[in-house]
Amino acid sequence: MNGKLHLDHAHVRMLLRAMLRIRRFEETCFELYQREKIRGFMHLYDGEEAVSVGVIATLAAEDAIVATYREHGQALARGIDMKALMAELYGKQQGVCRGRGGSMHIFDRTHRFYGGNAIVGGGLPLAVGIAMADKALGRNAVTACFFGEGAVDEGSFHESMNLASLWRLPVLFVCENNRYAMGMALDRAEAETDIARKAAGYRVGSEAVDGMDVVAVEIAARRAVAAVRESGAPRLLECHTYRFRAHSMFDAQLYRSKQEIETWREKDPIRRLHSWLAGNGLLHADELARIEADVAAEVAGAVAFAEAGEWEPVAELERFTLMDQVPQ
Amino acid sequence: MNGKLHLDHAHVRMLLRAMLRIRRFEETCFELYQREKIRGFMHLYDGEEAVSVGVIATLAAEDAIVATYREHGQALARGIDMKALMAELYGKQQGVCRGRGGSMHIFDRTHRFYGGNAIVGGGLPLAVGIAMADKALGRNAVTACFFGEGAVDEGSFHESMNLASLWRLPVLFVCENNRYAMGMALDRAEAETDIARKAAGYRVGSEAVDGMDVVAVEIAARRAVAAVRESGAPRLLECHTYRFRAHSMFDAQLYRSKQEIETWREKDPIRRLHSWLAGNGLLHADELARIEADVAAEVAGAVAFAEAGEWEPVAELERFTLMDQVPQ
Amino acid sequence: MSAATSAPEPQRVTYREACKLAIRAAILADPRVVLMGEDVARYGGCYAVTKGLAAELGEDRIRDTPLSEAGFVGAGIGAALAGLRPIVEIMTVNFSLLALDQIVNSAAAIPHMSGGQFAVPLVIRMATGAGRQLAAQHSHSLEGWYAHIPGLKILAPATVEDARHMLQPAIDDPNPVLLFEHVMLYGEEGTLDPAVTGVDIVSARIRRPGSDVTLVTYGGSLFKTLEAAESLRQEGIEAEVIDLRVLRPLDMTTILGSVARTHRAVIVDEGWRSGSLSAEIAARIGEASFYDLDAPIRRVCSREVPIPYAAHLEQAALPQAPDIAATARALVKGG
Amino acid sequence: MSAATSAPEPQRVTYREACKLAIRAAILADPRVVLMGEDVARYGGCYAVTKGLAAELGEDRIRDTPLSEAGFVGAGIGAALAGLRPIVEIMTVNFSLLALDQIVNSAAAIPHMSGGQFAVPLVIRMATGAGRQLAAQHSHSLEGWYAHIPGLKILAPATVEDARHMLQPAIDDPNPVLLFEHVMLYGEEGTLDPAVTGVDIVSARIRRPGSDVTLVTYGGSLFKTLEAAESLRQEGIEAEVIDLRVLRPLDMTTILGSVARTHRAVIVDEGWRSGSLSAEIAARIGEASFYDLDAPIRRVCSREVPIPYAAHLEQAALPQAPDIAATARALVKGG
Ligand SMILES: Cc1ncc(C[n+]2csc(CCOP(=O)(O)OP(=O)(O)O)c2C)c(N)n1
Ligand SMILES: Cc1ncc(C[n+]2csc(CCOP(=O)(O)OP(=O)(O)O)c2C)c(N)n1
Ligand SMILES: [Mg+2]
Ligand SMILES: [Mg+2]
Repeated sequence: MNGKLHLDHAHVRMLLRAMLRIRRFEETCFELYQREKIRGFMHLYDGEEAVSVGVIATLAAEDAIVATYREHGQALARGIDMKALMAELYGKQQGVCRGRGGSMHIFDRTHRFYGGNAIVGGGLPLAVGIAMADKALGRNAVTACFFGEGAVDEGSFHESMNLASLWRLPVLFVCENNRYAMGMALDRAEAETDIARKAAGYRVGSEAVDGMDVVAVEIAARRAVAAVRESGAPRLLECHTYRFRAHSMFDAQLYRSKQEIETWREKDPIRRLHSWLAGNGLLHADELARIEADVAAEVAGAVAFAEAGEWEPVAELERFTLMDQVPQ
Repeated sequence: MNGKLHLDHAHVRMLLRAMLRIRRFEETCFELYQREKIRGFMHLYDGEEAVSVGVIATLAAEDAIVATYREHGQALARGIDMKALMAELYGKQQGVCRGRGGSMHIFDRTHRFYGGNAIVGGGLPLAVGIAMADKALGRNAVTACFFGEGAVDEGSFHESMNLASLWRLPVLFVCENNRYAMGMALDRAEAETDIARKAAGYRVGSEAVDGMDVVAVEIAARRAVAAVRESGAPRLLECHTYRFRAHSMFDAQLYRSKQEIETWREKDPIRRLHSWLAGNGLLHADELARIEADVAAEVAGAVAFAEAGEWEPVAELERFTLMDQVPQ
Repeated sequence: MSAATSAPEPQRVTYREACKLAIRAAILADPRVVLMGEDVARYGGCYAVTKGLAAELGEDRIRDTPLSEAGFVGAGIGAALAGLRPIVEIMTVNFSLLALDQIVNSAAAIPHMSGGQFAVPLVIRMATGAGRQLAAQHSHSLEGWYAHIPGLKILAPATVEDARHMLQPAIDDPNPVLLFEHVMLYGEEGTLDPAVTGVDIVSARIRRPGSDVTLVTYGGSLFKTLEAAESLRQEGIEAEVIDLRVLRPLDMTTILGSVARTHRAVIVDEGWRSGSLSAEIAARIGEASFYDLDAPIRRVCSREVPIPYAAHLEQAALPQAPDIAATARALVKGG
Repeated sequence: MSAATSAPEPQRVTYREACKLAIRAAILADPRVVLMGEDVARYGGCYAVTKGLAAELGEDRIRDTPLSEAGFVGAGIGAALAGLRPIVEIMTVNFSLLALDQIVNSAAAIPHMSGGQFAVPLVIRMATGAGRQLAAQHSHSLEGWYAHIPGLKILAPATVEDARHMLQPAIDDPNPVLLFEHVMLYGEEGTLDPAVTGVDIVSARIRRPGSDVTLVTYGGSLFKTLEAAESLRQEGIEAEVIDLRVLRPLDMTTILGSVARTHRAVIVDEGWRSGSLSAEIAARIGEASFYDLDAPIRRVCSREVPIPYAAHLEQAALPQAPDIAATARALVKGG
């Protein structure tokens, strides 16, 4: 663990707790999917929790987030209500998007959370525009734009990096490099696999970080966010990470070996932070138990909330297709 | 002039003649446009002749070309019949595309000339596919893909460079960097203006060359084509050049100064080659006069041919929208 | 400003000038409005609509973009989500296909997907249509095609009045609005009545009343249709000409009201016939006014071919006043 | 091969298996045929259509592409121009919007623009349609929308026989052919008759004869429509069900022939109603068979909304057998 961050006790416990919330929430989602309470495409973040937790810990309330279809982690780290999130996965009216979005399309206006985008690379131009608006309207905000390394293949990556750099817009591009885009290994998809290096083609400063180490991610992100905020120019942060589970709930994982997965599981960011804390006497066993109990209660509460939720009346089906006004 | 190329007399005269053919052809096009014989959008290559002449001099008959809407130069350098080209600009049945394409859409199957594409960046993926087919079918061919520096902004540049490099396809990407995309100066469009350097982001080898020096272009292109043919992998050649005239026939040129244009006119590739040849006693005055006379006659013949051409019957309007067979 | 002793004069302007007046006024009225697109600033716009505006309003408000249709349209959507009121210009409708993912999968979907948390108050302007021999990659009329997409509003101003006044309500609308300007209209002159300070973006307009047949059209075909109506008049046929103005959502009340009076309809649409907006209108008239109709509905559309370069082929591919008149005449005479 | 003493048995297969058989056979038959797309090789296809094929046929013939829809569709077009017979797979029709410029501005236009010098013998396969709760960026039905574009052919196999046999004629066709596979069909079982070794890509098929009303449909709505016809039969209404199979060009002969017998038509189309293929078919029937019709043409389409995630909302947005039956019933009873 990189100790340059001032690791006060409360902060580190917060990081651990934030990762555990995501992990436990998604474990329950997995079961609920088996029980057909959740449907559609669902992409779990298992193994990647350190990325969203580390990055989002450095953001302020006025900052904005653009995410992908694998965004439960970002949503929870950002503080989106777990109950409303679970209700959304159930497709209930009490869901954060009133059941219209589902797992891949989580939005939350109050948290400046601009989706949940299931078009790979589709969020990057949006992030450019959000940053443009923030700059024009004099808000001192940074937009953190999350995307997988697969999105780097798309033209939208190229166009967005250039626009953000050319116009000096405050975007932090966060590449969650988990080595696969569905079954496509990075080196089978990209001639140049060093993504941080690609940023040079747009004069965007970049850094790569161990995405399995939440403290390292937070330190790098803090530096990057500060640089973006100060300079007004974008930066790219590449987080090396791994998803422990299948791409989605429909994936036989023919493209990688059990062995490889096991090797990465050794680097589990939660276990890692926990053993480091325990090893240094910074976390007592009962503290962990208390966190786990809290989280379990929160998840159970979210399930109960979702179960109790109602279905949006079918009469409302077409509502929001055209808006009556711009929500403020 | 870079003398590393073996400058035999006939070859150098060919280069001069090839450039003059383009220049004189287009001077006539300009007049014909004023006289409303040619319509639509027409983009002249005035000042850029050394690029297509230098590059195409290095290609073999089995090689392929993908061009842009500013492709009179490529078409003539490739050996497309000037008469059929002019008839196309007139919109006549005897035109190379039977009047359906016009200035922006010159195609010629017998010369493996795959357009003429008026979507900026639209030709790059096509070049990747042509090279893919050539490789799969065991043809030892190189595809030369011409595009302006404006096309570099588009996502298709990014996706095509990556695909060609990843799959090791024999594409020579030729960037005609004339510093403006319509009125958009390169440094107002790209955060990183060194295009050859961008190629590094795709592990594509690249080189920049003085595009106003036809011999330098040919030498660099010969090296690049040989490398592509040998390695099977793509390369990028950036040619620094300038268009002396407006972007198209509708352009008040508010975005650049007369002074700038004059400075570049000093570097006119034709004048430059000519004075170098004359200065070194390699070209007699009467030789130039003979070439000019030949070219003038050829252009006049092309105009006469186009004038005499017929209009495609309106009954044929829908022909070729769906094809009956694949032309062989 | 001088004392308003006399009423302002009607103003002769081109459609191009009307577009420019609209953009200028919108930008001056609201600091959140910006125009962005390729060559809108220094070049002055590929159809010279924005000439001089950057010098007056600044390059932050009239912003040149790199050649990145998906990127800057997506950026416009993001900017609209976050509080600006952007106008994005795409040079020509064919190039908008490069940004279609952003338009359909983001702009049109986000308000609904987010359960109404976000709106996308964005205007996208583009040139459309044929007639300038620009061939198959610059000449299509896809506005009717766009009208298939829920979540979008589609406008097609045909008159200088609409070119002058439809932009502001489009900006004020909380939804993504696509505004199509036909390339052959830019040079057309018309009169701006100073008494008209705004128009709606809801209704179709009867541009010429008539009792024998309803001619429904929009955009670049309006004047051809009016010309056809004029020639029909000389034969004693009174055609009513409806200018749709708004292609989505359609104002069926005006159309059906007219058909209820004339009992016959011809739809004129520069889109390719199959699957064009003309089909939707024909289908809706057939559904709602089946028993009002005295004759089949007819359509005059573009021929189903990528628009060719040669003038005679291009013109043959497009709806023309004589075709419109002939179709209407056959319907009235035959019915 | 063993001696063919007995006739081959009819084979029960899923639609997914039929697609796979078709791809395998096409690749084995012609060295110029390659399949390329995202995750077609190692992953086995996002809908498992190509599972195992790369291992058998090699990764040159079943080629995984990076996430670059515009790039690899464009590359497919280039490869078709230069002598291959590529099959390009796009995972889902929504993603095809990223490649639309290449499809419309290049593939559909080049043969004509080049004056017939080049053909684009390319097949693009994609999954389409809703029903799996994939929400607004994975569930649309844009095949009818694509049918607007001249220069393309559009296919929508609904049965396992068509899934098995439409691919080869699509490959053999000199034009770009888009082939749409509805996501809800992949798991459907059907019987392959070994006597059928090929099908055309020209004609519609009457899947169920009937005399009282014509139900026109295609793709994922075929079985819902047959179900509706079955329930109508119990009420004494005999519905004829036409499976379009080919959405462009349309086989109007079959449709008009049927309407001439039944005098009533309902069109069922999972596309959004406004500007859907159903509108074109309604318009054409109205034009050609106006005097044959005893009642207005009706349409059962998707509701005009980005498809929502929640199951009950999604199902409410789509055409359903009871809606189809009710619409047909009202038409027959009321007419
Ligand atoms: C434009 C587009 N193409 C294809 C897909 C299908 N798809 C969904 S996720 C995915 C892989 C993306 O990989 P990556 O960007 O690395 O993110 P990860 O899933 O690894 O987090 C693909 C191909 C899509 N959603 N959008
Ligand atoms: C996708 C697309 N966007 C915009 C245009 C309009 N346009 C035509 S040429 C051009 C400039 C292209 O510049 P560059 O690539 O540098 O080539 P040059 O004209 O300088 O040769 C533009 C913007 C187009 N044809 N295609
Ligand atoms: Mg990944
Ligand atoms: Mg240029």
